[in-house]
Amino acid sequence: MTDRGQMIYMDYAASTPVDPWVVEAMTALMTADGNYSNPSSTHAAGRRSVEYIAHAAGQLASLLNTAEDTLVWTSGATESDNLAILGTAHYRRERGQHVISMRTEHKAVTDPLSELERHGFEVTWLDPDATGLLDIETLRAAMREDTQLVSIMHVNNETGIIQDIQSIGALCRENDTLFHVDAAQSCGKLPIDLTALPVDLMSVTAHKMYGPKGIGALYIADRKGVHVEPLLFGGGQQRKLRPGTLPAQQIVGFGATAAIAQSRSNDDFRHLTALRDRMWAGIRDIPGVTVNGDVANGFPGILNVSVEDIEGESLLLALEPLCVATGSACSSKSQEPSYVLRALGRSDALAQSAIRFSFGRPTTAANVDVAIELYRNSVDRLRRLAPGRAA
Amino acid sequence: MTDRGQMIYMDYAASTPVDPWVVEAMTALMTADGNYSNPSSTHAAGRRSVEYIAHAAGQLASLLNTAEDTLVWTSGATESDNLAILGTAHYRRERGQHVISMRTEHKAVTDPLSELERHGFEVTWLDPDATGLLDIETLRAAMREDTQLVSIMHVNNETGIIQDIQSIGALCRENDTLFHVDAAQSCGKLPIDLTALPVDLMSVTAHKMYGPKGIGALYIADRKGVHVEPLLFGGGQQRKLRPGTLPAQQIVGFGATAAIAQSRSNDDFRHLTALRDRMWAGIRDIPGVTVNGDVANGFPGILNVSVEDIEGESLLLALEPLCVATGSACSSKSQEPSYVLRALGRSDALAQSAIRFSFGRPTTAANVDVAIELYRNSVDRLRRLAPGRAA
Amino acid sequence: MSSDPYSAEVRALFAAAEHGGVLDDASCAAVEDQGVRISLFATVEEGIVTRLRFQAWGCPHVIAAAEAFCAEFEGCAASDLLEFSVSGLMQSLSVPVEKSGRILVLEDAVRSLGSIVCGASEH
Amino acid sequence: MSSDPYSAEVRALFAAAEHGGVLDDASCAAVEDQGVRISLFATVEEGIVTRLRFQAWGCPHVIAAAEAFCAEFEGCAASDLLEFSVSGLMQSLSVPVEKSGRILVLEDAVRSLGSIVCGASEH
Ligand SMILES: Cc1ncc(COP(=O)(O)O)c(C=O)c1O
Ligand SMILES: Cc1ncc(COP(=O)(O)O)c(C=O)c1O
Repeated sequence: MTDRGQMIYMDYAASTPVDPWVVEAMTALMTADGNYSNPSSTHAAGRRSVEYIAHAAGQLASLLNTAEDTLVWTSGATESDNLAILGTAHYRRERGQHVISMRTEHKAVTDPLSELERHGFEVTWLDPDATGLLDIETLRAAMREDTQLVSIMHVNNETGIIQDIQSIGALCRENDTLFHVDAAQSCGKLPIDLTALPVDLMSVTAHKMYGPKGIGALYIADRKGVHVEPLLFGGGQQRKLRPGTLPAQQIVGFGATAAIAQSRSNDDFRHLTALRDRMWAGIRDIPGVTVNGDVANGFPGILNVSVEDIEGESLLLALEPLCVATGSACSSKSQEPSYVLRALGRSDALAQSAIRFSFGRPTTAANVDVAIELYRNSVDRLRRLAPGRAA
Repeated sequence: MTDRGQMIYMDYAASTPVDPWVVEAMTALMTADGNYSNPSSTHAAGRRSVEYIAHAAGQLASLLNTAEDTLVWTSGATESDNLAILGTAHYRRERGQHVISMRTEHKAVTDPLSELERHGFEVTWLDPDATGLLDIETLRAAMREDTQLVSIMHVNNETGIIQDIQSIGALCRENDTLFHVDAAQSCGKLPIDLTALPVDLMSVTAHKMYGPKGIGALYIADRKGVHVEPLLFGGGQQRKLRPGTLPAQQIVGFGATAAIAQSRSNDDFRHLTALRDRMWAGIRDIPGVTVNGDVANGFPGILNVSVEDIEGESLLLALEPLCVATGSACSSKSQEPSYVLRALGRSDALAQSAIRFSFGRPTTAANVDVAIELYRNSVDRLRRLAPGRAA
Repeated sequence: MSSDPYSAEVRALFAAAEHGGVLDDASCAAVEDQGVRISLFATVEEGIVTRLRFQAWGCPHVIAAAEAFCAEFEGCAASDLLEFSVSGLMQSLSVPVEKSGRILVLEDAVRSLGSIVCGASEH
Repeated sequence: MSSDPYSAEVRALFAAAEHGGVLDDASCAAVEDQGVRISLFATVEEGIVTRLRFQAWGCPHVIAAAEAFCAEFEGCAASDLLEFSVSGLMQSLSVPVEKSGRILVLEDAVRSLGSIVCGASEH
């Protein structure tokens, strides 16, 4: 079980391996004959680091179809979400202290919003429909004069549901409300055109798209009224929005990751769709099995299924050597059923039986077949082991 | 000039190359057959990441002689400084709103302190003596009932001066004042024993000690009253002090960096001392040359020299292909003379002629000899090019 | 320091669960509490528990504990069931404290089984 | 996009500075302003500037601009010095705006040199 040789990794929504080309690009920036210089230095070595970083910014900007100077490097989507939410809220305090979000957002969004609540802001937490989707009319009804910010994620990390950020953004523009999108799960996987989209702030992170952990970015639209106050203060890097020595190897890694994603995302999407469809076809006839999300319209990298009358933790152990998640990776250390699935209206019992299979570039059809067999056998075995309800 | 082949890098105080062993350890955590899993995941792959991170924490803890759970991973010393200063100040607001620091601190300390000033805190900015050293009596005189925090760096990044953190800390303890130390320049280079030192908070970063950029740590003493409020909110990682997916490869890199430093720091120190002494012996007879700092008692990795009647920017260009710094890397993009050297009492003219030579493991005596020759020739040439004062 | 929430013993007991199942013509005790459901089946001959089986719905520690109990108590005196305590299992299986409530459901089930089989043999 | 603050031309002019130095028995104009010091030396024969030399204390752009001026104006009419403007050099050397004040010191020095040599030849 603990022999890694046997592991089948199906938790790409939690994190991904780093593409070998990306590792190579990063290594070149670290070693003694590389460009390890501090990009804040004015000498030739420092300037070379600056050029590498500018190149990487161009790669990420190209993936998102935006200008390089709309991007601020951060340590990941968690920091980007915090900078977007706390940074805007304080900057726009005069505009109003009402913020709208959803109950199904990632903790990296809900926790800074709760922090705002502790500081006198009011947050309206919208519920999704049973598939996880936000009804635009629900949002319209919640909009107020003093709504300064709406934060809705693109692809949900537990269910894969894709929100209609185009329509949500359009509604925000009508109301002079800023729109923040956590795109940690969609960046590099779904087309994102920031020149066309009515989005003001977008959080992205490299480690969900075959890049390194610990590097992310925040897109800040070059539009009147869009600005964030920094959370960190220091050497003045990145126009004072986010100081600290720029981690050149991480940034160059993210840039290379973006370039690869741009050329591969269509193929990836087809690959993931085939895997997800194969998996679902292989288990959908199990009595009591249901999808959390929407197989037809969700992001195909994620398939989240619950099954009646099965204890989730035992299911997870029975599935080894399959590496999958219950709920989100971030909350899976607690025994509580996922708050995201509860918001979809799942009972505690169904929610806690949920398993998130998430697929990636390295996943094969053979891996999926093993997963199908393991899932069927495990459900079967645990059901046989369980006493009847009326026992 | 721009051909890297010829460059001689003498800016190790700005950043260092990454040790090849460290790069190897990091690579192993990124690729598909490595341990790229999200350490928040409960499955076998995630648990393995957790173990790697725990091992790295042990390595850094051992270098600093502290317990692993006193360390919080951050994105670098800038974030550590901010977390220490903003995090404590708000937590201890009731204790008093007076903070003491020095004019010679890094921007990563002075900028968050200025932010505190904007929020009603009072900061006393102490001046050093002419070598950069803090007189303990100056500190004693500034201490007040309501002084809740003192922040003084260990080794100054521009001059290499070493503050007596043992005595400063002892004075802070007498006054029930927390003591934060920015040890970005000393960690892994000078002995630091956190079990013995009266230090409550210490910032460290990997990229000044042959580790990767973008990873640091904050030491938070396990002592009553020592606590920081988080700056970021999210998935609950690191006991909620600093959330976000732990960047396993960066942390493992920092751990390996610490282990290597532990075994090498004595040799490094001897090596740096020989280089610094050689350099100083080679230029000290130039008329009008002075040291900023203290050759006898400073950290030998840094030699900062000013020279009369020389324009600093032209000197820097004349020194190419030598990569050295004027002032600190972080402020060197501005044309202003270093505020650190001004605080030492240097005139604007002397301060702006300052060149910081900083040496590292890869620096050779031959490199130093080239630097000596370049420096002598450049000063000579620029002096010949300059009109007489009374022209 | 291992971050694995399951000891090797728990993993082995959970994976095999050789005593999982039902016994016909046997005494049976069933308890449901703390979100855990346990049924125990026992055959007793001359005051000796000859066979034990369990059914369980719960986390791996619950299933492992039920299995461990069955393996250990086959062949013991029926009256021993009345004295059964989970504290030994809690230790040997390294059950985390927050799960102790669930494991106590096994204790209830075993004692209830004990009363049934001892009561039955008294007749 | 290059982050190098110096163009190749500035680097070359600064490195060579072939016209750095003094001329004996020549006209000389010296200006000190904006933290910059420039001295210019010229010999003029029949209204033509035959030789130019400079001394300068300042940033690389100042030194490069002084060198470029000398190289360009050797052989020109002395009266041209009176019309000298740095705007061409500002462009060709890509001088950053924040440094324009310093480069204007060169303009002052050249014009002052012009008045001296033209005044001298008028006698
Ligand atoms: C939707 C979403 N937002 C934010 C995050 C946090 O990203 P990071 O680990 O880069 O901080 C994650 C993943 O953990 C995520 O899935
Ligand atoms: C003394 C000191 N503190 C803080 C920092 C900032 O460190 P980092 O680049 O890891 O944010 C540096 C270096 O840039 C430094 O020298």
